[in-house]
Parts: sequence; C-alpha cells; structure tokens
Amino acid sequence: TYSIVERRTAGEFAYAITTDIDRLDPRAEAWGRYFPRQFNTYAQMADTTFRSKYLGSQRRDLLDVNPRMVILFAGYGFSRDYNLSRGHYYSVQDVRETLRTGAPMKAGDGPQPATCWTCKSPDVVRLIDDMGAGEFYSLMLSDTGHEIANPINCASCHEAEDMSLKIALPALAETFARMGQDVSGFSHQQMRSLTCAQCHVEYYFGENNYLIFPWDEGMTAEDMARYFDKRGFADWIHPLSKAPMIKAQHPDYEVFTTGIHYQRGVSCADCHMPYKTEGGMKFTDHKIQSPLNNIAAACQTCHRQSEAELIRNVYDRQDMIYEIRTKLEDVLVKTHLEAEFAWKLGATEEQMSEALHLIRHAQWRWDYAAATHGGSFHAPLELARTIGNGLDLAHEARRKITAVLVELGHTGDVPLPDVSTKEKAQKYIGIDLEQLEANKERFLVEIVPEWLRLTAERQQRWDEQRRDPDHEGSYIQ
Amino acid sequence: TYSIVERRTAGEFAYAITTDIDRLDPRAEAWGRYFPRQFNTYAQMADTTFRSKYLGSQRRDLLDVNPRMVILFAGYGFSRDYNLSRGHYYSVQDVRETLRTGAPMKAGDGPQPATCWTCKSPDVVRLIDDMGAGEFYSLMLSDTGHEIANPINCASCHEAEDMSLKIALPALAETFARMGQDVSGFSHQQMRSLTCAQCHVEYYFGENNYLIFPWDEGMTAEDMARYFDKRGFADWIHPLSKAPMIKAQHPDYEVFTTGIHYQRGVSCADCHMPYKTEGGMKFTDHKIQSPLNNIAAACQTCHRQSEAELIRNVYDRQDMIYEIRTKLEDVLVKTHLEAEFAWKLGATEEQMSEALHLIRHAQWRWDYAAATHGGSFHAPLELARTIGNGLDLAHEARRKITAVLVELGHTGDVPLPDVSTKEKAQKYIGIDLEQLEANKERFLVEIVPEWLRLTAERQQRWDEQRRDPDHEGSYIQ
Amino acid sequence: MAGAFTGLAAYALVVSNAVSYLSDNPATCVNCHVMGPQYATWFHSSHREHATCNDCHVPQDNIIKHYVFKAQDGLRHATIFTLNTTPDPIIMHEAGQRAVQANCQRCHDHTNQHVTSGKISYDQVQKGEGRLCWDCHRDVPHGTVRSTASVPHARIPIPQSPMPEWLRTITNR
Ligand code: HEC
Ligand code: HEC
Ligand code: HEC
Ligand code: HEC
Ligand code: HEC
Ligand code: HEC
Ligand code: HEC
Ligand code: HEC
Ligand code: HEC
Ligand code: HEC
Ligand code: HEC
Ligand code: HEC
Ligand code: HEC
Ligand code: HEC
Ligand SMILES: [Ca+2]
Ligand SMILES: [Ca+2]
Repeated sequence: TYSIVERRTAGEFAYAITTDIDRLDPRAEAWGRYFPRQFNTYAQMADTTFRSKYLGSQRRDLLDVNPRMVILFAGYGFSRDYNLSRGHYYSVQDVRETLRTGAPMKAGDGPQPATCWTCKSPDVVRLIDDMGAGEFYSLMLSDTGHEIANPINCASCHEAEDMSLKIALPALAETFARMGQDVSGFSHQQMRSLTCAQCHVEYYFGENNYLIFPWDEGMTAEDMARYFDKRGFADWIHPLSKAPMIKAQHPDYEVFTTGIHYQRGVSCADCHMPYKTEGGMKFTDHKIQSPLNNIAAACQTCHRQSEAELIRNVYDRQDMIYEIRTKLEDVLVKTHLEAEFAWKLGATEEQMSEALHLIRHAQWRWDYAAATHGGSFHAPLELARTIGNGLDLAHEARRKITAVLVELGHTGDVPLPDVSTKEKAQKYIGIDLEQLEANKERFLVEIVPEWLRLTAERQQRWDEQRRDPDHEGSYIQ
Repeated sequence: TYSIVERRTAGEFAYAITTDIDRLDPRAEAWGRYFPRQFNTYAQMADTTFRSKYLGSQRRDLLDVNPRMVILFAGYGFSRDYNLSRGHYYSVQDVRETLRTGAPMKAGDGPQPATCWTCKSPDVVRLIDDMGAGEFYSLMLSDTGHEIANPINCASCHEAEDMSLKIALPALAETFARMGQDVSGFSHQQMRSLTCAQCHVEYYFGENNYLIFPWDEGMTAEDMARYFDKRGFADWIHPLSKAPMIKAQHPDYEVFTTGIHYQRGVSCADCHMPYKTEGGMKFTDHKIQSPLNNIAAACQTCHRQSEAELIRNVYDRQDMIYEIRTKLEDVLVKTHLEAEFAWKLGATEEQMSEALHLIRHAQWRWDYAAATHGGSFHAPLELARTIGNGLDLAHEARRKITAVLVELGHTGDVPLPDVSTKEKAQKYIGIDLEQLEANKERFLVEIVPEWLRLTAERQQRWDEQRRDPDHEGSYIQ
Repeated sequence: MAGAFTGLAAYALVVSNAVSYLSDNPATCVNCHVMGPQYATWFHSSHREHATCNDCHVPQDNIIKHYVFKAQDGLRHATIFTLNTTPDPIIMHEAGQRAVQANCQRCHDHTNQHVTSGKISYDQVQKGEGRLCWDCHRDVPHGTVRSTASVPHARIPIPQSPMPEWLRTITNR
C-alpha cells in the first residue's frame, strides 16, 4: 500500500540511474542501451511514409509544388533546392544531399559555413565543447564534414547524468542572456518547448558566420524586421528586383508562442512527443513527427473529438492560411519581375528605393508565415495578421514600381516571363539544375564516403577507450 | 423567502405551468408575470453602462470613432448615423431615433419600409400573423409606426403553451425552405442559436421590400457575393466611385458557424444567455449582453482560466482583426476618392467597369467583417481570411484606377480631400447633419407621441378583453 | 442565545445532510442537487467502478487529515449552500486541487513513475513547473463543461425530501 510521502521520494530517483554515457557521446545507440523504449521510438523516425495534406515525413520538392518560391528566392540557395523535412533521423544526410550546400570537393570549399551543421547533429555539441562556438562557426561546412555524422539525438536535449532536459547548443542561451534571462532558471515545463527552440527558430549569421537569433526587439515579424533594419542587415540582394532581402527560417517557436496552445501551457512535446503507454507504464514517445500520425495520443487526451474532426480542424486552418498566403506570393512574384523590368528601362536607385524597402518587408512577412511549416496550425491568426500586413505592403511596393515605370514612360501591363513551373522559373533566373546535380553526385560519391570512414574510425576509437580499464577521463575527445 | 428545505426540491416542478398568455401578446410583462426570474433578468437590459474595449451596451457613435465609414457608406443611410447597439430592450426606440429612418411626418412617408421593424419587435409577429408577410413588408415604416411598440421579447423566441423555442419570424424559415430544410426539424440545441439567427444575419430587401437572407449559395462572404452578382443586385450606387455596392448587415450567425465554438456545439445562448442559479434553481439569464460583463457564467463553465486571461483572449483577437481591417479601410477610402477623381477627369464607364466591380467585392468583404460586431471573437480566422482577400481586391481596384488615370493623362498622386473626422467627411459628401437632426427632433416630438398614444389604447383594450369573461377567442386581434 | 445558535446550526447540519460528508457513498454528495452534474459525469466515467468522490476529493494519506479535511470542507459547503451563495460555476479550491492531484498520483503511481507528470505537485504547478493531471486528461472524470448545461437531462439520485408530505403539499400550492 502506498502513502503519498513514500511515493514522492521514490519519484525523485526515477532516473538517477548510473550509466557510463559520456555527456558528449553523439551516438543515439550509446544512450539508447539504457533507455530501450525511448530509443526504439526514436529509431522509428527512419520511416518516412507518413504524409498529411501539406506536411508529413515524406520528402517533397517544395519548389515543384510551388514554383513561385523559385522567383522569390532567386539569387539565394533556396531557389535551387527546398524540400519538406523528413525528420530528425535524416538531419545530417539531408544537409549533405541538398543542393544548397553545393559540392565542396575539398576542405575549406564553399558555399556554406560550418554553422549549418549546428542544428543537425550532437557532434556539434562535442566540437563546440572542444573548440568554442566562435571558432567552430568560423570554419567551413567542408572543414568539418568528417566530424559531423550523427543526426539529432539524445545529446541534443538531455543531460547524461539524470536525463533531465538541457540546452545543449549555445545560441538560445546567448540570446536569452542578451535579453537578461538565464536559461538555467527555466522550469522543466518550459524546457519541454525550449529544447525545441534551440533549432526551430529564425536565425541569421552574424560576423564570421556566428549563429544569432534576432529576438532582441521581440519575436513577431514586425519586431524582427525592426531588428534587421536597425542593423542594415540583408541575407542577400535579390537579383531581379535588387531588393535587400531577409530570409526567414522556420520561426516555429516564435509563432507558437502567439497561439492559444502556448498560452494555455501546452508545450511542443505534448503534441510531438506525447506519452505512450506500454505495459501500463508511460514514457515519452521519441518518434518526433506530425501529430496527425498519432492523433489518439497527441490530441485526444485533451480533446474528445473524433480523429476525423481533429484532422479537419488542422486542415481547415492550413487551407485558410495557404489561401491568403498564395495571394501574397502572386503579388510578390509580379513585383520582383516588374522591378526587374523597371531597372531594364533605366530606373535609378533613388526612384526605386522606396519600392525595394517595401518588397523587403512584404516578403519577410510572407516568409515568416511560409517558413514555419507547423505555424498554420500553431497560431493561424497571427499568421493571417502577418500575411494581411504583407499583402498591404506588397501591393504598395507594386504601386510604387508602376509609378516609376510611368515616370520612365512605360504605361500599361508589363510583359512578364512564363515562370509557371519549377523548370521554367529556374531557367529564367539562370539555374543550371543538371550541372548542380552532377556536381552534387560527384561530391556524394567521392567525398562523403571518406567522411564516413573517418567517422567510423573515430567512433571505434571511443569504444575501445571506453572498454579500456586503463583509460582516464572522458572516452570521447 | 427561501429555505434550504424548499430549495432542495425546487428543481422538481419547473415548467409544467398552464398560462393564459396569448401567443401573439407582444408585451414582456404579460409573459413575465409567470416567469419572474426570466423577466427580471430581461428587464436588466435597460442598464446600458457596460462598455468593453470595442463593444458593450453603451451607445457609441461609430462614425465618430471611425470616420472612414462615412466615405465607405457615402450615399447610403449608414453615412448619416451608425451606433453601437444598446441591446434588445432599446430595439424599437433605436429605430425611431436613428437618422437612417429620417423623419416621416405622415403615414406613407419614406425613407424606410415597414420591413425595418421586422427584427425589432414582436408586434411584427402579430401583424404578419394578421396580414401576411408580403403585405406587411410592402407598407412603409411610417404606415406601421403606431402598431410597433414593444421591443424584442418573449414572443420573438417562445411558444406560449410550453415556452419551447420557436422561429417567430418568417424569413429564416423561408430561407431554409428554399434550401430544402425544414426548421421544425431542428433540435432544441440548434434552436439555442437559430432563434438568434432570425435577426443576427445578413439580409437584403427583394421585390416590394421583401425580407430575404441571401444564403442560397452558401454563407461565406464569397458565397453571398456570388449570390448577389448572379442577381445583378446592388443596395446602392456609391456617389463618389459610382460602384454598385452591396451592404453587409450583421452576418453574426453566418460568421459564427465558421468558428471553433460552433464546430464544438456551443450555441449563442451558452455565452449570451448562460444559466444562472438563484435559490438552487438554474434558469436562463435573459439579460442578453456582451459576455465580458459576465465571464464567470458565460466562459468559466467551460474554461478554467482567470477572468483577466479570458478577457485578454477576446481583446487579442479583436485587436488583430481591427489591425488588418483598418488597413483595408484605408485602401478602400482612397480608392473611392481616386475613382471620383477619375470620373471628374472624364473617365468612361468602360474604362472604369473592372475597377468598380473590384471595389464592390472588396468593400463587401470588408463589410462582412466589420458589420458582425462579435465576429472578431466568434470566428477570427475566417474574418482574417476574408479581410486578406479584401485587401488583395481593394489594391487591385486601386491599381486599375491608377491605370485609368494614366490613360487620362494624370500621373503622380491624386489630390485627396481631408476626410479625417466625421464632420469633415460628412461635409465632403454633402450631409447636412444639423438639418437631419432638426427634422428628427420634430418627428420625435410631433409624431412618436401619437404612435405611443394609439399603442396605449390598443393594449388597454386587450387587457379589458382578457379580463372580460364573455370575450371569445384571442384577446389580441 | 448561544443555545439557539447551536440549535440552528445543528438543524442546518442535519437538514443539509452535512453529516453525510463523513460517508463515502457518492449518492451522499448529490444530497445537494448542485453536485448533480459532477455526479452524472462521474457516473458515466470509467472511474465509477474504481473511485468514489472521496477517493479523489479527500486526502487519503493520513487518517487525521482525512477527517479534518472532510469536516472543514463539509462545513464550508453546507454553510454556503445554506446561505444560498453557491457560486456558479462551482470551481475547485486550492486545497481541493491539492488533494485531487495527490490522489490521481496515488492510484496511478505505477503508470507515471518514469515520467515527470507523475512527480508534479500542486505547488509546482502554481509556479509553472508542470501541469495538473487533468490539464491533459481534461475529461477525467467530469468532462469539460461544469454546469447543468452539459447534462441537462442527467438522472441523478433525487434526495429524499426532509419535508413532511403534508407540508410539501401546502407549500407547493
Ligand atoms: C538540434 C536541432 C533540433 C532540435 C533540438 C529539435 N529539432 Fe526538430 N528538426 C530539426 C531539423 C534539422 C529538422 C529537419 C530534419 C530533416 O528533415 O532533415 C527537424 C524536423 C522536425 C519535425 C518534422 C518531422 C517530419 O516528420 O518531417 C518536427 C515535427 C520537429 N522537428 C519537431 C521538434 C520538436 C517537437 C522538438 C523538441 C522536442 C525538436 N524538433 C527539436 C532540428 C531540431
Ligand atoms: C538554428 C538552427 C538551424 C540552422 C543554423 C540551420 N538549420 Fe537547417 N533546419 C533547421 C530546422 C529546424 C529544420 C526543419 C524545418 C522544417 O522543415 O520545419 C531544418 C531543415 C533543413 C533541411 C531539410 C529540409 C530542406 O530545407 O530541404 C536542410 C537540407 C537544411 N536544414 C540545411 C541547412 C543549411 C544548409 C544550413 C546553413 C545555411 C542550415 N540548415 C542551418 C534548423 C537549422
Ligand atoms: C529533440 C529533443 C529530444 C531528443 C533528441 C531526445 N529526447 Fe528524450 N526527452 C525529450 C523530452 C522533451 C522528454 C520529456 C521530458 C519530461 O517532460 O520529463 C524526454 C524524456 C526522456 C526520458 C525520460 C522518460 C520519459 O520517457 O519521459 C528518457 C529516458 C529519454 N528522454 C531518453 C532519450 C534517449 C535515449 C534519446 C536518444 C535516443 C532521447 N531521449 C532523445 C526530448 C528529447
Ligand atoms: C495538453 C493539452 C492539449 C493537447 C495535447 C492538444 N490541445 Fe488543442 N487545445 C488545448 C487547449 C487548452 C485549447 C484552448 C481552448 C480551451 O481553453 O479549451 C485548445 C484549443 C484547440 C483548438 C481551438 C483553437 C483554434 O485554433 O481555434 C483546436 C482546433 C485544437 N485545440 C486542436 C488540437 C489538435 C488537432 C491537437 C493535436 C495535434 C491538439 N489540439 C492538442 C489543449 C490541448
Ligand atoms: C497543440 C499541438 C501542437 C503543439 C503544442 C505544437 N505543435 Fe507542431 N504541429 C502540430 C500540428 C497539428 C502540425 C501539422 C502537422 C501536419 O499538417 O501534418 C504541426 C507541425 C509541425 C511541424 C512541421 C511538421 C512536418 O511534418 O514537417 C514542425 C516542425 C512543428 N510542428 C514543430 C513544433 C514546435 C517546435 C513546437 C513548439 C514550439 C510545436 N510544434 C508545438 C501540433 C502541435
Ligand atoms: C427579433 C430580432 C432579434 C432576435 C430574435 C435576437 N436579436 Fe439580438 N439584437 C437585435 C437587435 C435589433 C439588436 C440591437 C438593438 C438596439 O441596440 O437597438 C440586438 C442586439 C443584440 C446584442 C447587443 C447587446 C448590447 O448590449 O449591445 C447581443 C449580444 C445580441 N443581440 C445577442 C442575441 C442573441 C444571443 C440572440 C438569441 C438568443 C438574439 N440576440 C436574438 C435583434 C434580435
Ligand atoms: C434581419 C433582421 C434585421 C432587419 C431586417 C433590420 N435590422 Fe436593424 N438590427 C438588426 C440587428 C441584429 C441589430 C444589432 C446589430 C449589432 O449591433 O450587432 C440591429 C441594429 C439596429 C439599430 C441599432 C444600432 C445602429 O445601427 O445604430 C438600428 C437603429 C437599426 N438596426 C435600424 C434598422 C433599420 C432602419 C432597418 C431597415 C433598413 C433595419 N434595422 C433592418 C437586425 C435587423
Ligand atoms: C432572444 C430570444 C429570447 C427572448 C427574447 C426570450 N427568451 Fe426565454 N429563452 C431563450 C432561450 C435561448 C432559452 C433557453 C432554452 C433552453 O435551452 O432550454 C430560454 C428559456 C426560457 C425559459 C425556460 C427556463 C429557463 O430559464 O431556461 C423561460 C420560462 C423563458 N425563457 C421565459 C422568457 C420570458 C418570460 C421572456 C420575456 C421576458 C423571454 N423568455 C424572452 C430565448 C429567449
Ligand atoms: C459551452 C462551452 C463553452 C463556452 C460557454 C465557452 N467556450 Fe471557449 N471553447 C470551448 C471549446 C469546446 C473550444 C474549442 C477548443 C477545445 O476543443 O477545447 C473553445 C475554444 C476557445 C478559445 C480558443 C479558440 C481560439 O479562437 O483560439 C478561446 C480563446 C475561448 N474558447 C474563449 C472563450 C471565452 C472568452 C468564452 C466566453 C465569452 C468562452 N470561450 C465560452 C467551449 C466553450
Ligand atoms: C463562445 C462564446 C460566444 C458564443 C457562442 C457567441 N458569442 Fe457573441 N460574443 C461573444 C464575445 C466574447 C463577444 C465580444 C463582446 C465584447 O467585446 O464586449 C461577443 C459579441 C457579440 C455581439 C456584439 C455585442 C455588443 O456588445 O455589441 C453580438 C450581437 C453577438 N455576439 C451575437 C452572437 C450570436 C447571434 C451568436 C450565435 C450565432 C453568438 N454571439 C455566439 C461570445 C460568444
Ligand atoms: C450540503 C450540501 C453539499 C453536500 C452534501 C456536498 N457538497 Fe460539495 N459543494 C456544495 C456547495 C454549496 C459548493 C460550492 C462552495 C464553494 O465553491 O466554496 C460545493 C463545492 C464543492 C467542490 C468545489 C469547491 C472545493 O471545495 O474545492 C467540490 C470538489 C465538492 N463540493 C465536492 C463534494 C463531495 C466530494 C461531496 C460528498 C462527499 C460533496 N461535495 C457534498 C454543497 C455540498
Ligand atoms: C477520478 C477522480 C474523481 C472522482 C471519482 C470525482 N471527482 Fe470531482 N473532480 C475531479 C477533478 C480532476 C476535478 C476538476 C475538474 C475540472 O475542473 O476540470 C473535479 C471537480 C469537482 C467539482 C468542482 C467543479 C470543478 O470543475 O472545479 C465538484 C463539485 C466535484 N468534482 C464533485 C464530485 C462528486 C460529487 C463526485 C462523485 C459523484 C466526484 N467529484 C468524483 C476528480 C474526481
Ligand atoms: C482510487 C483510485 C483512483 C484514483 C484516485 C484515480 N484513478 Fe484513474 N483509474 C483508476 C482505475 C482503477 C482505473 C482503471 C484502470 C483500467 O481500467 O485499466 C483508472 C483509469 C484512469 C484512466 C484511463 C481511463 C480513462 O478514463 O481515460 C485515466 C486517464 C485516469 N484514470 C486518470 C486519473 C486522473 C487524472 C485522476 C485524478 C483526477 C485519477 N485517475 C484518479 C483508479 C483511480
Ligand atoms: C502532458 C500531458 C499529461 C499529463 C500532465 C499527464 N498525462 Fe497521463 N497521459 C498522457 C498521455 C498523452 C497518455 C497516453 C494516452 C494514450 O496512450 O493514448 C497518458 C496516459 C495516462 C494513463 C493511462 C491511460 C490508459 O488509457 O491506459 C493514466 C492512468 C494517466 N495518464 C494518468 C495520469 C495522471 C494520474 C497524471 C498526473 C499525475 C497524468 N496522467 C498527467 C498525458 C498526460
Ligand atoms: Ca533568417
Ligand atoms: Ca445586406
């Protein structure tokens, strides 16, 4: 028979298991040995068959689905290749395979810095522990390819001692510190979302490709736009319109905090890692995926509606957001192309400057809504508000460009190119996809196997050191 | 006085009461005699002190709060006078007092038909029972002023026999019948919203001012716009832009059905007429008002959050909708004024026709969102979607007009009048407010008292007949 | 004076059945019809077979606390009921929530032993450090709507009237 007093102390020892896991061990298997339920569900992420109306784990070519993005991202990596994510299990592999990382045939080659690895692997935790964040970020992706091998896993979120949640990567803690908050003060409950906020957030590369989250002014689209404006920051100059653009990357956490679930204390883990019962025991399901593949545990503990109705709720919200988001995309595409036309007619920087500033802001708002894949459900109203403002700005930009055209003597419609498919659009902006794919193929065949060989060697050495009774200190170095 | 003893059993003999109420009796007091709790709460609607951030029972001059509406409604009654509603208790009085009904000094005078009374008084139920709906609608408001005296009350929603809910007015039943549905088949739970849908819906006047709800194609803004387009219907021609406009009036029910509360089976009465306990008796609170004046009963039966948090939830949604709605208003105002300028420069109907069609549709979407006062909470996302589409259309309209101006040889900004206050805007569109108010004053002093005298006589006759043991049949005729 | 007061208090206790608080039979809770919705929802829940009202609503860790809590709570409910100031909707107080949370954990300790949800106390929840069991299990056991609106036609055991038949006939006329 239980007494509450006894039970509460018992609870505290739950995971005070002594393991020999090194906190820097980046291999899921090394941790998984002690936690078979969590490991097994984690491993289920290898399965990428699930597909919902807009999302899921199947890789989908988003540029093919929506060729407008090719024009919007012209001049930037995302116009080459942009896929729907497949899940944590594939994080490293996807970085190697995307055309955005090009084909660096030797250490030091571009186009991307090592910073890209940051959110893809706990090997990064190990390297940063060793060399410091600044040093790591200042390397190239190709410099570190042989060091980064394990996809996101246990060491990304857990302390080895007691399996409590932790912020393993520096950027989030640095950001909060700038804002006067100490991550170590956050409660366990908050950590159930903050571990995700290490990566599922908008970021940019500062000096020497230092990873920064631009939250100093706040987390809405307007707040972050102000942050970038103040610093005169641009990710790239759009080759068609010549507007100084800002890229939004997955502001999932930021958008989520404006939604009703966050406001009611629901955390990311509640829906994406709900409890599961096996033999009457609860544990956290580590198959992180679309909750629509697991409605019973992810939603129905809190909502008694049928699966069909809950799915409809999600699709309804997504449909509404996509409807107005697409309107905004259409205007933006035309505006870039008409701006290009104005330059061709000899527009001056002075004539164009207002319009370009408006394009920057309109597209930023669009991207804030588009880049957060779950946002259409996490906080649909905030996205609708942001898109509404984006529509207003984009039309205003287009209006300004029309006025410039009139000044330049052009009236009536602007002749627009046919950019209605991924192929046509990429051709128009001068992307030679075949060439890029051929280079990538060479890289994957010639370079990556060498990276994997070095990794295998390294990891084998660790295991030997771990088994070696004479070895002192950490078996990882 | 109650005792514990009584209250324990009070619940048992609730409403198997036989009354002598005539089903057509339009007086709350006549019904209230038997139902003191409902009557007393009903009578509390006389109090109009409550005011929330945007709504409440205080009369507020919406044209003063938002002068853009003067321009948007130019040429239509709403540009003269538009107030925030005060509640059912004032329905008849408000119709008499609004400048929209002018100053009809004798029977038959305009501007408004008797149809306006429909949603304002159960006296209408009585008259329609007598003369039929078509006949009633074809009269003028002034023809029937002496017949309409009692504000919305019991007979608007209840059967006299057993106090069950009923659809007392014809328009809703006719609308459902056209769509192949029979109102008598609706469940009690549905009636808890449908009694409100008798009035809180978009309507228009068909032939001979027949009251119609335009739902045949569906209830979204797009569906109803299609309905009106098919019929080539316009409420009025805008005097500035000359666009054929459609007025949206309070599509509360329509918008509500797209929101999560409706989808989860919550009805209007749940929030606006929550249960109340008095002496252990649960009864329906008949003080119909903003739920923010009664959070405990209206929200906390279902939500465990604090009052402050629930209010914040409502205001957050309203703020977001108002933010983008205002953007849309700004564009619409400019578009009307620029269209006016184009006409002045000699634009042709052909040049303008596309733009005018776009204005009609953009403003309809705006109005659909603006006219439903509760909609920003009832279904914020649907309104944001609708406003987003409105923004796209309005900017497109403005763009077309700019193109016409260029064709007419005008480039650069259009000189716009200062319409930034209610006074300035009304002056610009030629409204002589003082004159209208003076006429109204004469009407209220000279005509209305006579109407009230006739009413008193009539109602006294009823009471005499009711008390007369020899009188046969209904005491009302 | 004091005697009269004691007498009145005793009368109120008897008539309002406050003594029934000492029993564990759920029907005794419904002695007050204001408890009707809770009874009806519990009656249709999976817990009917396993847990009575008191299994959840009264501390079970210590026999003295158990009865002190019952007496305090029972007195407050009886008083409020008698004074006719029942809040609508009724919402659990802090002490009540603390007890219920502990009771959920008491029975479901095994299930929750390896996850943090099993270790969260009411006080931690107040500090934002976790959630109550019924923040997730929102329907356990009373459903999400706490008013008669949720169960308008629920059948609950109607309490025996303490009024003599003849008095009732007269009062009801
Ligand atoms: C270390 C960085 C990192 C952390 C921490 C992280 N994620 Fe991710 N997440 C990613 C990356 C990268 C991807 C895309 C991987 C790919 O498809 O290549 C991703 C993908 C996802 C997906 C898409 C899965 C699918 O099937 O397509 C979901 C859902 C998700 N993460 C949720 C979460 C949640 C919830 C948390 C916290 C409990 C979390 N993530 C923590 C980086 C991270
Ligand atoms: C702050 C963390 C962070 C950084 C830095 C980051 N990513 Fe990601 N990455 C993510 C997250 C989170 C996802 C999953 C987004 C989703 O699909 O919802 C992701 C997804 C991806 C994917 C899979 C889907 C796709 O887009 O095709 C690739 C490839 C990728 N990132 C490459 C990169 C590259 C290249 C860089 C550097 C330029 C980079 N990432 C920098 C967090 C990050
Ligand atoms: C993306 C973040 C993330 C990753 C990666 C991750 N976990 Fe977890 N893990 C969590 C969260 C969130 C919880 C829930 C913590 C809580 O609320 O108590 C959790 C809980 C646990 C628990 C506590 C018991 C339970 O089931 O709740 C164990 C043990 C655990 N994880 C092991 C692992 C192992 C082993 C791996 C690698 C295979 C892993 N985790 C990878 C986020 C993660
Ligand atoms: C831990 C509890 C919890 C989980 C898990 C959860 N919800 Fe909710 N949900 C809530 C709460 C709380 C609200 C706010 C309404 C309220 O206060 O009752 C809400 C609101 C909603 C709403 C209405 C908000 C809106 O945008 O209109 C929808 C729809 C919804 N949830 C669907 C889902 C779906 C689908 C899932 C699973 C993917 C889910 N919920 C998972 C607790 C939860
Ligand atoms: C109330 C439930 C709920 C919560 C809480 C929640 N999500 Fe989601 N999330 C969803 C739903 C539903 C989807 C849409 C899935 C779909 O369409 O298949 C989604 C989608 C996603 C996706 C894209 C998945 C994919 O298949 O590519 C990511 C990434 C994501 N969420 C991350 C997060 C992060 C990070 C948090 C916390 C900051 C979070 N979510 C909180 C329910 C939730
Ligand atoms: C017979 C027509 C009619 C019916 C039926 C009707 N309403 Fe109204 N309602 C009105 C009119 C007219 C007004 C504005 C009266 C005024 O201020 O002059 C109004 C005003 C209101 C207001 C604003 C109150 C305030 O304090 O400003 C609310 C809330 C409301 N109604 C809700 C409801 C609900 C809920 C129902 C159904 C239970 C309902 N109405 C049924 C016609 C009706
Ligand atoms: C189909 C039902 C219906 C018809 C027909 C109708 N109304 Fe109303 N009226 C309402 C409702 C509902 C409200 C409350 C709207 C709100 O404030 O939310 C209202 C409010 C009002 C108000 C008070 C607030 C204000 O707008 O200043 C006036 C005055 C009014 N109506 C006049 C009229 C006139 C004049 C006509 C005829 C042209 C008319 N009504 C036709 C349903 C109707
Ligand atoms: C705008 C519509 C409307 C008006 C006007 C109205 N009622 Fe009601 N009434 C309702 C609704 C809705 C209910 C709840 C019915 C239900 O769900 O059982 C109700 C319930 C009742 C009941 C049943 C007991 C209860 O409290 O639930 C009585 C008796 C009653 N009303 C009397 C009146 C009297 C007397 C008046 C006039 C003073 C009146 N009503 C005016 C809509 C209205
Ligand atoms: C009869 C029950 C009921 C009443 C009364 C009620 N709600 Fe809700 N509310 C719900 C349900 C059910 C949901 C949908 C979420 C879910 O499934 O839990 C919801 C959702 C919500 C949401 C999230 C939806 C969104 O738009 O993001 C908010 C906020 C909310 N309610 C506030 C209120 C407020 C404020 C009131 C009072 C004016 C109120 N509710 C009255 C049952 C109710
Ligand atoms: C879930 C709760 C809820 C439901 C259900 C609901 N409303 Fe409302 N309603 C509100 C809230 C909250 C407001 C905003 C009040 C404020 O801002 O003061 C509101 C505002 C209104 C207003 C304007 C009130 C004013 O002060 O002028 C009207 C009219 C209205 N609702 C009618 C309806 C009708 C008709 C229905 C059903 C078709 C309905 N409501 C259903 C919660 C609800
Ligand atoms: C004498 C009549 C009566 C009896 C018998 C009764 N209650 Fe209550 N109960 C009330 C009243 C009145 C309230 C509202 C008082 C308040 O909110 O403080 C209430 C409130 C409650 C609450 C919420 C407030 C709190 O204290 O946390 C709970 C839980 C509760 N009762 C449980 C029970 C249980 C369990 C029983 C049977 C053992 C029971 N009641 C028997 C009259 C009674
Ligand atoms: C399995 C545990 C359990 C049992 C058995 C149980 N309750 Fe509850 N009770 C709860 C929980 C949990 C809440 C809080 C529910 C909420 O607010 O959503 C609650 C709340 C209440 C409340 C306050 C209303 C509120 O929503 O805060 C009353 C009154 C109540 N219960 C009475 C009873 C009565 C009477 C019985 C027996 C017929 C009973 N309970 C049986 C767990 C239980
Ligand atoms: C007196 C012991 C006891 C108490 C107290 C208790 N439970 Fe239970 N509960 C049980 C038993 C026994 C079952 C049935 C288990 C089964 O059927 O396998 C059960 C079933 C459940 C279930 C699964 C079935 C369902 O209804 O969804 C959940 C969830 C649950 N309890 C949650 C709770 C919560 C939350 C509380 C506190 C509010 C609580 N329990 C209090 C004994 C209890
Ligand atoms: C963060 C959300 C959350 C919290 C807090 C939570 N649970 Fe659960 N619980 C769940 C989920 C999700 C499941 C798994 C449901 C499934 O398997 O479909 C579950 C499963 C259970 C089960 C097994 C149900 C079954 O059908 O077998 C019981 C019993 C239970 N929980 C009781 C509790 C108790 C007691 C507490 C508080 C100590 C609690 N839970 C706190 C989310 C939660
Ligand atoms: Ca960025
Ligand atoms: Ca209309």
